[in-house]
Amino acid sequence: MTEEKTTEPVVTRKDLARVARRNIFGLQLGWNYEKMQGLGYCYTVLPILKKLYKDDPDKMKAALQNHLGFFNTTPAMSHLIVGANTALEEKLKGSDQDAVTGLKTGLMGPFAGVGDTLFVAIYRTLVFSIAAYLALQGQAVGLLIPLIAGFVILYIRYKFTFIGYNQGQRLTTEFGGQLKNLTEAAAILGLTVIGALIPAVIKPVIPLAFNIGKVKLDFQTLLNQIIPGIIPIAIVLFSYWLLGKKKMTSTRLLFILLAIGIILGNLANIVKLF
Amino acid sequence: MTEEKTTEPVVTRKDLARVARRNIFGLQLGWNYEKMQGLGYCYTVLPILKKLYKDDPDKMKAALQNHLGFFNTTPAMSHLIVGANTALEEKLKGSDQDAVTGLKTGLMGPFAGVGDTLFVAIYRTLVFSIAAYLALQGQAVGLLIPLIAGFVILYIRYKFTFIGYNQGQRLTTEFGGQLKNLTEAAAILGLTVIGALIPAVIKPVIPLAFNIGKVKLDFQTLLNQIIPGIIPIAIVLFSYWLLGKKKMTSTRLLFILLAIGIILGNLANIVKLF
Amino acid sequence: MTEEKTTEPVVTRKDLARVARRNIFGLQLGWNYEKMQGLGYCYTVLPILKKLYKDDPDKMKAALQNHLGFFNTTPAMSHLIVGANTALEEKLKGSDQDAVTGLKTGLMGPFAGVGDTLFVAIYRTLVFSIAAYLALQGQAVGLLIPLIAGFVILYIRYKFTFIGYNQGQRLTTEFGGQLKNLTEAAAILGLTVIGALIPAVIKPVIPLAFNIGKVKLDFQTLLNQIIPGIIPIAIVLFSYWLLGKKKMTSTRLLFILLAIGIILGNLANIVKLF
Amino acid sequence: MTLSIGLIIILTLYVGLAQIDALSAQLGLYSPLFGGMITGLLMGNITIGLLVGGTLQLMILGVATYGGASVPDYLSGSIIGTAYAILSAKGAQYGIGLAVPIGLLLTQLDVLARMSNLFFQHMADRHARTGDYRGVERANLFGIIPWTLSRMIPVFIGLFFGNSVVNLINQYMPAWLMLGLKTAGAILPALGIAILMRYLPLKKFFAFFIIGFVLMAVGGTNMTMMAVALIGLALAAIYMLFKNEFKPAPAGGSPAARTKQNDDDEEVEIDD
Amino acid sequence: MTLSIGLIIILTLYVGLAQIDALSAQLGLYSPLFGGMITGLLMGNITIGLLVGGTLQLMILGVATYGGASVPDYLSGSIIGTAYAILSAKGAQYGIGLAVPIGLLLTQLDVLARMSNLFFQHMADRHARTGDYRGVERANLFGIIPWTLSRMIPVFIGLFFGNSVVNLINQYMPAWLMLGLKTAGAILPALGIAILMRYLPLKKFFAFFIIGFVLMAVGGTNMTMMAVALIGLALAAIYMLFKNEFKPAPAGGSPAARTKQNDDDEEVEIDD
Amino acid sequence: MTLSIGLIIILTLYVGLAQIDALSAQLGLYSPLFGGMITGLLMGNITIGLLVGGTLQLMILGVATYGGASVPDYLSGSIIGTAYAILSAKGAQYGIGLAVPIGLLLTQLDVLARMSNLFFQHMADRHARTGDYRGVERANLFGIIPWTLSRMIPVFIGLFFGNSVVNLINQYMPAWLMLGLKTAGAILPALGIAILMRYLPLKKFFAFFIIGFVLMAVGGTNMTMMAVALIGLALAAIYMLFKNEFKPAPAGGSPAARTKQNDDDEEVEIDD
Ligand SMILES: OC[C@H]1O[C@H](O)[C@@H](O)[C@@H](O)[C@@H]1O
Ligand SMILES: OC[C@H]1O[C@H](O)[C@@H](O)[C@@H](O)[C@@H]1O
Ligand SMILES: OC[C@H]1O[C@H](O)[C@@H](O)[C@@H](O)[C@@H]1O
Repeated sequence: MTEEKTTEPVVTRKDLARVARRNIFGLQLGWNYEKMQGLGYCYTVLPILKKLYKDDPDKMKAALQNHLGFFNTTPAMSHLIVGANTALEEKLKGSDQDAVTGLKTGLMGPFAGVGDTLFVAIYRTLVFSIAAYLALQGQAVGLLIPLIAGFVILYIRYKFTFIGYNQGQRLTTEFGGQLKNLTEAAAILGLTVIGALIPAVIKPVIPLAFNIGKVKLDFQTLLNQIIPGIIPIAIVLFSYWLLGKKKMTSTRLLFILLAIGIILGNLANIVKLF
Repeated sequence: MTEEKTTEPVVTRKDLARVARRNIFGLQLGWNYEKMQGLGYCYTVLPILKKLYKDDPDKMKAALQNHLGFFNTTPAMSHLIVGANTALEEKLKGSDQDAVTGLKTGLMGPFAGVGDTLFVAIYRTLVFSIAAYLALQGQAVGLLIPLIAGFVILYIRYKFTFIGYNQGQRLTTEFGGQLKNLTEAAAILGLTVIGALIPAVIKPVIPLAFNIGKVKLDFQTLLNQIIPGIIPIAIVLFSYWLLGKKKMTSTRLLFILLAIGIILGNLANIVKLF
Repeated sequence: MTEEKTTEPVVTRKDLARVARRNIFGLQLGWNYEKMQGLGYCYTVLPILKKLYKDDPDKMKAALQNHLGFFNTTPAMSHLIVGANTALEEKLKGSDQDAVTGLKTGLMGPFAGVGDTLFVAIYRTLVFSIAAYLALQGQAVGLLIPLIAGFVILYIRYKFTFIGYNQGQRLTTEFGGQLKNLTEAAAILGLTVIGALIPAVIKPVIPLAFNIGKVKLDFQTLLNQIIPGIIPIAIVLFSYWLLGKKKMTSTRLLFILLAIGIILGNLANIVKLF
Repeated sequence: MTLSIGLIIILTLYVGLAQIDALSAQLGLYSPLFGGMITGLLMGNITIGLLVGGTLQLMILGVATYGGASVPDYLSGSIIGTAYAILSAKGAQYGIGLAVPIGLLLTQLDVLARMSNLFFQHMADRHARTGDYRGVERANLFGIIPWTLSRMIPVFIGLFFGNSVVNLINQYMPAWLMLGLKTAGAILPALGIAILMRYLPLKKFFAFFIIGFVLMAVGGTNMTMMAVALIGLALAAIYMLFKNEFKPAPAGGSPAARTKQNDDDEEVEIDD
Repeated sequence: MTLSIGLIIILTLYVGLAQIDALSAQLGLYSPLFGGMITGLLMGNITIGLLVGGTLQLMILGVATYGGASVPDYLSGSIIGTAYAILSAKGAQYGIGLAVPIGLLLTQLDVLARMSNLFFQHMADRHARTGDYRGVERANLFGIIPWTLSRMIPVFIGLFFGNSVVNLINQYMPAWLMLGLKTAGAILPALGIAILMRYLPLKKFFAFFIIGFVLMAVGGTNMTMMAVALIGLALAAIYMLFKNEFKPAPAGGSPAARTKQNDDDEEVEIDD
Repeated sequence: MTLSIGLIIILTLYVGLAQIDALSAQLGLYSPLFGGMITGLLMGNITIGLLVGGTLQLMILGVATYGGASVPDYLSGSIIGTAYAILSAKGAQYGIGLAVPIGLLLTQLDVLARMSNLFFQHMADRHARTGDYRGVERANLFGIIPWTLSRMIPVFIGLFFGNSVVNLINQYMPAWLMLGLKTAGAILPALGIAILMRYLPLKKFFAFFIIGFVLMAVGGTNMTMMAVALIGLALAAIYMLFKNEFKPAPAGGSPAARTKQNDDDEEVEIDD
């Protein structure tokens, strides 16, 4: 299918579909600290290996060992690599396992960068923040958002296997550029939503009021006259700033926020102490 | 007046003003399926023809027949063509009727494209949508908007005759570019207004509510929590999508919308049937 | 400190700090119609002159007379010039007073343009309009805005002395470009705030209502249905337009606005007269 | 309430004048909005006229006589519909419900007028051959007759038989249809809007469409169309500002090519 | 209220399934949001489930298993926390307060599962050397066991001893802590949001973050997240429109270089 | 209420200090806003002080001493105006109405101060010729005297005769003028805003002006100036982002030329 191939293809649409399904289901089942997704990767491409090397035990052994090697990338992006790998494997027929390894290890790094940003960070922000926002308003219907989006992603993953197979080694250039653009646009959308999420879901009630003469000044109401949501954004920006500090971990930040919450919640009583 | 002219002009400001008035009033009176605005066009330029060919019956006959030929463009844009035509006619003095016809038929097509977008689609969106919106709120004062804008357009049409006369055949390049820019900016404005119009004027009341336990859930209120105006935009996008289908006409869509309206309006009763 | 210098510097950090303080405090104390900030400028750089020419009465006299000459620029920007001047003076040691004058008079003009826009027009808009807006709502806390911003500006002015000293004569090119960019961004921010200020602080109550049949139509309510704030923006645009007229001064405009206010305020009574 | 013969004649004359406006100065008399308003005004209930006219106006927002196409005659529809609504005292929705089929029916008379004018075109052709320019002039002016009659006759008839028609309808129209027409009237503006969206470069500029929608949808009670229009103006100005500031100098002919592409995108044919 | 053994088993099975979802199809069953909702649904109080799940979801918004990192197990946390909240009848804040330490504790079991799988990797390596591809296949599927058990065991135990734990806590938790946890629950979503901001190109695109914040903060009762998301979509589209229209043709390799620079800006390491 | 002599002296000292602030650190003491607030605070009615000072501040928003121009002395105006408003118990509008003519009148004293300093400039010139740098130093510091006296004297007099002046006015000011001044006070900020618009690049960036206006006009009760300022900040950042991303490399000297053009557009001379 790619211009690099000379003989007629042995890998069928059905084979690719099968690989795509295995990729979705099996890539991470055997995840471990040594080879990470290596075991799952070998599992994923097994149908191709069987087809190509069924009658050649030596090549089969070599291929198995090769594909059990270290592999790690964003699952959604792995389909592109598996597809490209299949096309190359079909062309080389085991003659050059180093080329195959080169393809895999060359792509997995950059694809993890783009993929984790787009398919993990931004994607989850968009679907789960809106769903969680609706949940906090008591509406379960929002859970349909990640569910439907999840099926869309599954479809994209499925397609990615074929795109990888057809594009072969040109993946990084053309397709990569498109993904970069998409990531940028998605980041804009994601940041807009994140900004909105802050006043929408962070809603502390701070029980603090001053009596000046006969007028009762509620601290929070006063601050909101500058801009509503000023307390939530202050807490977030403070957290963001803390995370930039050395030695700050998300777990430590969690305890800091717990402490702040306990203090704010008891502020009225604390003030009375003085 | 244009650099192409050699002898002193015979066409005066007064002549051009007269042509402009005839253009406004008469261009479409004789509209017919054969020559469309052909009859009106001839009527429009008659004062010029009289002035140039009064003493030359042959040229007059030829010019009359020529200008009775097929013509069709956006009325507002026709002024530019009439103006350019006048300048050319004055220069050629009937020596080359083909050049005149070429000018007319060459410009009318592209000018209809730009003109129908700018002076019909966008212009009417802007003035009539805001006026209709105010009307639906019971305010007649909005009708002043198309009225005032109408006079502005009349003034522009009047000026166009002179611009056409002065620019001559350079019309398409320079002036066309400016109009493209204006059309683009106006399209942005128009689309913003159109988007706003949807929740502003499409306001169905859908009498549908569920009783879950003791809580009464109003269907429309529920949907509006996702985003207000979700029903209007859904109806519009559905209509837009239908219009993209083959065999769909605006009249058919009208009946579909009538049917949807009747169903939605009786929804409470329909649901009870089950 | 700049690459142009050959011998070790005599001007210390402490000297520069002292000059910066004098610049802030003394630049405009002796402001007069003849030399404007000339007297203050001489006062500002005196510590440097003392250090350089203490033992050379002739150079001291020449330097004093030179620095008493005409000078005028935005005070905040003057620090850059004083800094650059110091570096040059230190290098030339009084050998070329014309070069020093050239530096001063060459920079003061363009720096006044940028500086008056950025540090006067835009800066005051931002801090004082928000503070005044809060004041009109009865909140004194807004006064902290100009106060805090004022200290920030003081810090910037202080830094400018050092930047001027280090950049020397390259000031106009590189640094100027950055300031232009900042001015443009600040102008966008300023204009957004100015636009918002209009409906926020101009709040005339126009006591005019018509009785049509049984319906009472309040003039202002009616206009606000077109867009709220239509009266304030009309008054501002009218004032803006007037200011563009020849012979219109801000004092004249003041009286016109007073007259309009008196008329609007008595409108109900005026209408009854007819 | 009944319609006096004087009022019928005035409205008939108005529709003739409005049709001439549609062909010439296009000041707006020809719009359903004016038709409804003027009928309402003359019959003493301007509000109903505004509601009927406004809704019909929105239905026809994207519909125009591009290339000489015939479109539903909602001008006549708005006049007759408003009149019926007031006569029957059944409210604006009722009038809209009637104006729509009337407008559709009258599409045919527009076609007839455009065909009748062929006669005058041929008359002019004959005069041209003899050089009789005055004859050509006259032929064009004669075109007024088919144009105006095609509107004046149906409006006259519609108003003249108004009471009887209204009585007939009131007797036979079922309740569910009335109820349904009410909601239908509320969603019919979608028609004009959707058609218009086909004619505007929606694919390229959909972002602005979304902004307009969201502003109005969530804008609350203070938001008005004029406010959104001003925002739209500002966005258009920013677009032009950026175009002037940032646009790289175009290589020969490329901008034309780019535009062509967009046009292709949007040129969807709609049969009216 | 007490938890029936049947319900405990169903929820235990669910968390196993959800863990497989997390590794494979990622449809969302693995999210605290679903965990809370399903537990709430099965225990007859879906609202509390949504509140517990929603808050935990927001806390973990920016946290992900990048590079195979272990993160707090707020899925198990949300199940147990929701169950405790309903059992104790003390409201969602109570459940959140308990879910957080539970989730943190269970981080360790995730590490254990990832380590256990080393065993199967080595098993597969052995099979590969003999060319036994079926063995390799089996080894990968065995990975399911550590993964699911690492979630099912703690959830089973947590639910089984639920009542006793809840009673214990109720006896000893002071009032000020309850009050404090309530406010803490309301600000904890800041955690997930702040982490996420570290992973997104905030420095380059902070303008859009501000716009989103202001729109929601001053938007009034009509403003919704979907409305802001649509505005965000429009802004992204405008950015792409301008990029297509105005971007000068890049010199060879420069866009990559530019991107690299941005990445550097944002790549702040956070230890979870 | 009457003004104690102590209070008069404190306010007189304040205005002197404020004038030095105007010339040197410019922390804001010199602004009518501070003038009104401090007077109000000392006289026990801070609200009236804020209203008088805030309105005068807005009137002078676009007015500045560009090039050494003399502008109305609304600082002294705000002090005296606030004092009169409180003394007369007639409200802030009353104070504004009086502050305006006072401020205008005092413009002349600013001119006087700037002229008086000529004396010290010449004194410095003499010292320079003899190389007496200490003399030059002293001459500059002497400048403080005309500057402060030009404010302190009128404020002292204005406050000292406060009661009599107020009584006089109350006797002779007609009702319609009071009513009119109230509305006038509400529209006077237009003055400062309009002047400022002349100094900012409105023609190039009018789109942002419109956006600010519409946001505040339709924004409802939640909208604040800070919110609009944040939106303005975001828009400025987007402009800079696009400028960095999309701006074609400028040919030599062209950006300067472009800027010059804009400057020309906006440089409208206004005589104050
Ligand atoms: O489409 C071009 C042109 O065609 C016809 O002549 C008329 O319907 C005009 O309104 C239209 O502008
Ligand atoms: O970071 C790349 C990749 O690493 C691991 O394999 C998993 O945690 C994935 O979720 C992640 O996408
Ligand atoms: O215009 C330059 C400059 O002129 C004078 O020196 C003063 O009024 C300053 O405030 C101003 O910045």
